[in-house]
Amino acid sequence: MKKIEAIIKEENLDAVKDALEAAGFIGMTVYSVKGRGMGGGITLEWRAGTYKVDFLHKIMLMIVVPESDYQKVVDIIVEICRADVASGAGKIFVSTVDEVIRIRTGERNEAALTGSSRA
Amino acid sequence: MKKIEAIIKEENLDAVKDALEAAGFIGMTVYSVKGRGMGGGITLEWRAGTYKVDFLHKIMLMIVVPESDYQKVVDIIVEICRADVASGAGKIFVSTVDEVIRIRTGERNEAALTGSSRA
Amino acid sequence: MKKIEAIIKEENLDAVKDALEAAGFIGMTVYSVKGRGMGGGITLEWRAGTYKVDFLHKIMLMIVVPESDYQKVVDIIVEICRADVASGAGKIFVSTVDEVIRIRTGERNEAALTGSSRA
Amino acid sequence: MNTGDIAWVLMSSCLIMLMTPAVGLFYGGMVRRKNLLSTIMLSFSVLIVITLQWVLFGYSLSFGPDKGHLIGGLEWFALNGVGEMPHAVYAATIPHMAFMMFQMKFAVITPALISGAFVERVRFSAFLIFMVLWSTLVYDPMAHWMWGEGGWLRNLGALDFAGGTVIHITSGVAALTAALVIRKRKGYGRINYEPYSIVLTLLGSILLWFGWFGFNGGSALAANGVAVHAIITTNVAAAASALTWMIISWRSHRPGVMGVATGTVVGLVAITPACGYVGILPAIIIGIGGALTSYSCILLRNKWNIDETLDVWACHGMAGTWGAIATGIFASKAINPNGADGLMYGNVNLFLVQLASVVVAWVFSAAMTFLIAKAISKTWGLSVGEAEEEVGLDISQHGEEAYASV
Amino acid sequence: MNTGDIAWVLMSSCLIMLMTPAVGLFYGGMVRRKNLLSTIMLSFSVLIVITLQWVLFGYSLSFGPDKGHLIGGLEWFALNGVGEMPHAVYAATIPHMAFMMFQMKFAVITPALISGAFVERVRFSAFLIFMVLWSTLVYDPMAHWMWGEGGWLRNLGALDFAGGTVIHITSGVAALTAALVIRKRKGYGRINYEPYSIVLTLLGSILLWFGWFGFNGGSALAANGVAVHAIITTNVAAAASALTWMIISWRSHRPGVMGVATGTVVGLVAITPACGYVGILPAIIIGIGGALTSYSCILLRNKWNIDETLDVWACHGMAGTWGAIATGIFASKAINPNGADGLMYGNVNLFLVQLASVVVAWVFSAAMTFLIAKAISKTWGLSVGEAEEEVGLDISQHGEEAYASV
Amino acid sequence: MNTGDIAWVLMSSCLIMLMTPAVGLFYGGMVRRKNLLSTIMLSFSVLIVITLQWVLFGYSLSFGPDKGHLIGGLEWFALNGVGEMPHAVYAATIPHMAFMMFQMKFAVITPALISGAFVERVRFSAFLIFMVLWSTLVYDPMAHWMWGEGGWLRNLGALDFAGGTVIHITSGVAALTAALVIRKRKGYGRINYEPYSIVLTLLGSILLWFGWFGFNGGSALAANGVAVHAIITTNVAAAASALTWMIISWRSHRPGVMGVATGTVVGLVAITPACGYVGILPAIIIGIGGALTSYSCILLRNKWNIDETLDVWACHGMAGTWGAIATGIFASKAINPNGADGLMYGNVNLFLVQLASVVVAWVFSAAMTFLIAKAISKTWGLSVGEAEEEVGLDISQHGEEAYASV
Ligand SMILES: Nc1ncnc2c1ncn2[C@@H]1O[C@H](COP(=O)(O)OP(=O)(O)O)[C@@H](O)[C@H]1O
Ligand SMILES: Nc1ncnc2c1ncn2[C@@H]1O[C@H](COP(=O)(O)OP(=O)(O)O)[C@@H](O)[C@H]1O
Ligand SMILES: Nc1ncnc2c1ncn2[C@@H]1O[C@H](COP(=O)(O)OP(=O)(O)O)[C@@H](O)[C@H]1O
Repeated sequence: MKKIEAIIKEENLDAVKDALEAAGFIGMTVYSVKGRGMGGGITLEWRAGTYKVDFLHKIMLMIVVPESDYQKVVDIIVEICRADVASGAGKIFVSTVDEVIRIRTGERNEAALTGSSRA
Repeated sequence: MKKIEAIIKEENLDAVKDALEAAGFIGMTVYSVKGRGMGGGITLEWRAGTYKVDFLHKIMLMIVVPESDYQKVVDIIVEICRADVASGAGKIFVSTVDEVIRIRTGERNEAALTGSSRA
Repeated sequence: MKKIEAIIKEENLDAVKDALEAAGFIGMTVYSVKGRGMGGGITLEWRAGTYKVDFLHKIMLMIVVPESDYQKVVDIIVEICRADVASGAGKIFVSTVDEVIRIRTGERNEAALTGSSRA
Repeated sequence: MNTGDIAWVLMSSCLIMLMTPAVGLFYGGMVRRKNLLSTIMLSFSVLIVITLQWVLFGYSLSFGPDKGHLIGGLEWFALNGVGEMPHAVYAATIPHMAFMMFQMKFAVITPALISGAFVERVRFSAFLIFMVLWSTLVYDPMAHWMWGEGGWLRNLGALDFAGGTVIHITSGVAALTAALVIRKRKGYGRINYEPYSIVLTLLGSILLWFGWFGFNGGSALAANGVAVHAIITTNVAAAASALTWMIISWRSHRPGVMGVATGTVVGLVAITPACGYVGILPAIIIGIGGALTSYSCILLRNKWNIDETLDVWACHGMAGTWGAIATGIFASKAINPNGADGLMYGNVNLFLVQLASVVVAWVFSAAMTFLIAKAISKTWGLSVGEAEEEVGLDISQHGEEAYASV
Repeated sequence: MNTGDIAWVLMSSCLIMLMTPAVGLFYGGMVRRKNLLSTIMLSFSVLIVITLQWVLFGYSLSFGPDKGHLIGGLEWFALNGVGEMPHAVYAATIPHMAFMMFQMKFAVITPALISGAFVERVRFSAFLIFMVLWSTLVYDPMAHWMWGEGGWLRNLGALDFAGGTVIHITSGVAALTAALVIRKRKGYGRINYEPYSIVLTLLGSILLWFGWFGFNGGSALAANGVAVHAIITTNVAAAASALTWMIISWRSHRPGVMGVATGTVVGLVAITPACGYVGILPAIIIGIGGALTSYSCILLRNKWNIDETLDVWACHGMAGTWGAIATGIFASKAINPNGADGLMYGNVNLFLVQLASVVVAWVFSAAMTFLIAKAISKTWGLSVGEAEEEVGLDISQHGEEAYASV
Repeated sequence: MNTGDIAWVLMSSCLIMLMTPAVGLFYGGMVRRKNLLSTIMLSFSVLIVITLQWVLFGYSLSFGPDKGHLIGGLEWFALNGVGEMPHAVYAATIPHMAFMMFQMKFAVITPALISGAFVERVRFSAFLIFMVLWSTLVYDPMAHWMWGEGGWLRNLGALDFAGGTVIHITSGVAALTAALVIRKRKGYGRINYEPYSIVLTLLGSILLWFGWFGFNGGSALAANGVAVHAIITTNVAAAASALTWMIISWRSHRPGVMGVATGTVVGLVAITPACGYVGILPAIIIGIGGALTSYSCILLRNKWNIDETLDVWACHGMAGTWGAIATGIFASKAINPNGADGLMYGNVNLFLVQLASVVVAWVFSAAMTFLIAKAISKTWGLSVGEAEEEVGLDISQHGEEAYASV
């Protein structure tokens, strides 16, 4: 199975989520991160001086899918977020997951990633 | 070495932590995430309209252990969190870590995961 | 490519960031985590009783680099954070990334990690 | 009428108004994030609902023309007959309406205090029903007995300057009783329910302290020496109690902020019945005694294993009980000629009357609260389901989250 | 002069001062985190800038010696001639300066209300320019017409106890107008802009409620029965409106905290013009009507697809309109002999005058706001660029972030 | 006695009470999250401890029967002899107790201000010792000299309407001195200590502005024209200073919210000694001057490389110094007949006396603070260990965290 970590803009989360849902990818995990790409930083103000903060808020969307599906997921994310031509559109990292366990049922791997046992 | 990423309910963190500690797994990292499994979403209210928020707060517990131990850790987590038969019990992802470095000592890999050099 | 996950002290983030920047590693992602190493916990107070909280705030710095660079990045981080001899200096986990996609351009892998296409 | 008195009573009413949402903030910081809004909302909704109950019939029941020393009549329904002219007995120098307004804020805060026993698993609708019944069936009669013209405790000579008995004992005892009826939170005794935001609790306690000056100082119903005195004893008792709590917690561990915030509120509670009747040193003693009492009672409640979640009983019921009794000990006519002398000044009578009023408040509140809570529990249902509890009341009861954050 | 009256008016001024930053908190909780500071800052900067505008010339334009029933003269520039002696017409028992101070806080809060239409994409500098022009060209004349000695609406006999027309209608209509000039937020209609902190909004609404007692009660300009009455009707209308909003939202979904906070503010707005003139039951009706009006208008505004971001028009403009009209219906000389009888008491005249004053406020505010906003938009630019919007106004306009957190 | 005056002084006392925790919030937002609670707690604990010190002996030392123009006697220990009857010299129309209460809040806030120099590494217990000694050995004498009957600065004719010298200069100078004694924070000069919550700081500054009306307006000790005037100049100076700060920071970068919040407080400080004596335009000048002074002094302090962490010296000490001198320039008997004419009105004497009182406050506070801080540092220890600093004071000193969040 593959783990896809997509670092995207907050504004795009809803659209990405909906698109993934439409394609049948329901399970996912998100969290707030800060980051920067190849761009520079921003200088912020502190009373009479200044300081530099160069990270912007982003959303990390982490989704684990069967190997066969991962390209589809990547494509969906790229498709949606690319609309936004400005900088900071985001990055995706794909890595390998050895094992997945659904805690509730103890199912493993691909079975743990599908909704089948739920009914 | 294996990296175990367990996404569990906030309520279960203490119990999982204690159980892991009892089994000798002290080092770990946690952070707050939001996520959903195969379930649907929840509709929330905004003044006179409504909007949909479908993620619930979860805890990501990340722990890196020697390959030999990982099954034990997975079992402990499943054991504790499974008690809770309702939905959203959580998921565990296991992947491979190539290298571990303890910054303080510069120790690498399994040595970096044990407490030995501390004394 | 390699993903480096360094769990470091908040105080050291700025220095690490600057050192990485100086060495040409601009893109990175950070987020707030809590964790503990091999040390024990801290007992906190709740009105007339007490409770135990044993995690301290740390920063997770995640940076993906071409395989050839990862040792350099690890060295820089260790170098900076090691100055601080007290406990809790941090840990680094290195794992393999199969694929990197820059959303804006669709570039893949090493090309997605360099700034070249930006100009 | 006296414009200075009116200005002060109006201002005091404003200050007390702030206290009810402040209770919400104080409590809100103590629960888990997923119940933060719902906890504040319990207090906020009391402010909304009991305001209406009070102007419609609550005031009339409490202060209206006496029926058999037990209850006021409904003659003043919808404030009919309550106007600009002062009511000679209640407050001779301000409009009757101003007295009504001032008392409204007392009626409002009392059920808000009780909400601390319900948090993290109460059905919002059930709490709304509870508060209306409780306010009508417990608070209004109790207020009449103690403060209404013709009320039997008032006639007995019981002293309660600003509501130690009527407000804090009744609400604290009600909280304990309610906690025995509503089910415990899931995982009680096993899970650590970490308070989400001590900063919010602290902010609440700051606003409570601020508002309490209106609560106690305004109870003089005039801008006079008694009002000044009441504010000073209030301030002193709060400080003494907070310091005591700090020291106790330091001895066992470290001087926690949550503890100091709690100690402050406990000191304010303890001095409430006494503030206009006792001197400075007694005020310090009352503060210290309040902290010792409530601290021990929290430990006790923990031992009893009762999920009276935010310790309303220990902090309000027991500190209020101590304050009411202490009034019987330390009250002095030298401080307030309209008061009475206490045990320390050789008057056993007041002490006994105070004890009696305490017992009455305990028994009446416990019995009535039990009936009301039980009735709701059996019919409408008091608590949410386990799934709703787990998702949190903010989402399940209000469809919202306190902070939007992925 | 009367010290009680002075004490009350001073205190009321303090309370109202708190309201302007409270608007900032109320609004601040409704936007996304990246715009939180900038939203609060809009209100806070009004407090700073209009304070100076007012003492320099705003007060003189509004309340100075009348010129043709349309505007005050500049005779009182820099408060020249405004001193300790009371102004016999405006407030006979307190220093003229106290009246000036009280009115200052009204002038300050009005542009702060409008800021809700601009949030999340306005240039900070453009808003500063806007507020100075708007306050000078819209608020000051309008205040003169309604409240200034010689003002033509005042002469007509229009009633506006505490600013329903002058403050809430003008600001609400201005907000709608401004929203038609400034560009929408990026992604409007597509993106869900989740409010970042309902707790902050709730805190804002709590402080608003608190401050509104000074707003409405202080408008009696004396510590008398009218002040008492105004505070009570204020409280009752707020409660009735909040409860109504709770019920409406319950029917369609769940009783949200954001809704109740909004309902509270709407009730306070609706009763503002009426509070010193109407009885308790009318106050309840006004509160209920306010909630129904604003709720429907939010739906309407949504349907119109206008990005009037925080619904100032629906919550202030429309509730204020309802309140002004309701004053023409429910006002009663039995409540306040200095007022007038309304439709319910057989007086059609007041009703028509109220309608007229509403129309005047609508037309005048809409026309002038359009001109001002358009002029700024064409010259200086009203909104930030898209990149700046995306990074957020906190960083792009103020170089800061609300919370430091990696 | 005058009920209006009592109402106003009581209300002012309530407002000032709020200021001390507001200082905590203001400072709390400026530190890192791990020290947030501990920073608020420093202020909160002053409110607790100095309340008790004051009623026990602080008031007596400050205002009790004069001993050689230097200190009050202990005749009023535990407020013995301080009662309802007015004190003819201090405040003839309100109970003596009301005056005591009002002054208590001044005594309380002063050490809270100093805490800004200590944050992020002070031992909580050491700060408790410091504040008691400092209040007793620095504040109480200084208050006696300036305000006590028989005090030598008072006899000289020095003017300090609401504590510019007694409160702000002494605390600011003490902060700078203390910072020279306590060790720097770990990494000072190398690490960016990002303020955790500008929202909290802003909330603090809002409550400070609100409370300052009581601080300055209440110092008239009556509900009269001087009180009104003082509030207006206070408001105007705050606005002028905040606007100035905004412009300065805009020129160098962007108009930051932290800067505007700071500018507001600085303006309030600068006008404090002058508010009841100067006109509107001078108030604007004082506000502007305060901002320029403090801004430059922050830069200076940075250059000196002193870890006076939250710039108490620049913002209170230096703005207070400017205000005290400006009083000597702009004071006018036309504004307040009980005051004096300043330099601008041809009176060199007042100006010199003001300078003298400033020098006295500087020297006395610096010397005494150095002794006290050094003594604690050598015996008990002023700062925590490095490990405790790193974990943060919230956990290490109070065993808690501001926000529970994994
Ligand atoms: N090499 C990297 N390692 C880790 N995270 C990265 C890296 N490069 C970018 N990111 C993350 O991706 C986010 C979006 O990057 P983006 O600005 O779109 O990249 P680029 O400018 O290279 O196109 C950044 O905010 C950061 O969080
Ligand atoms: N495919 C997935 N990829 C990433 N995270 C997932 C995935 N499926 C589930 N999760 C995470 O695990 C959490 C718990 O999932 P859960 O609801 O227990 O799964 P299920 O309903 O499939 O049993 C979710 O809240 C989400 O954060
Ligand atoms: N085995 C582990 N798995 C996951 N995270 C770990 C592990 N060990 C340490 N960490 C993370 O690294 C952080 C720093 O660890 P540190 O205290 O420096 O380790 P040590 O005490 O072993 O030297 C911890 O706070 C925790 O977040």
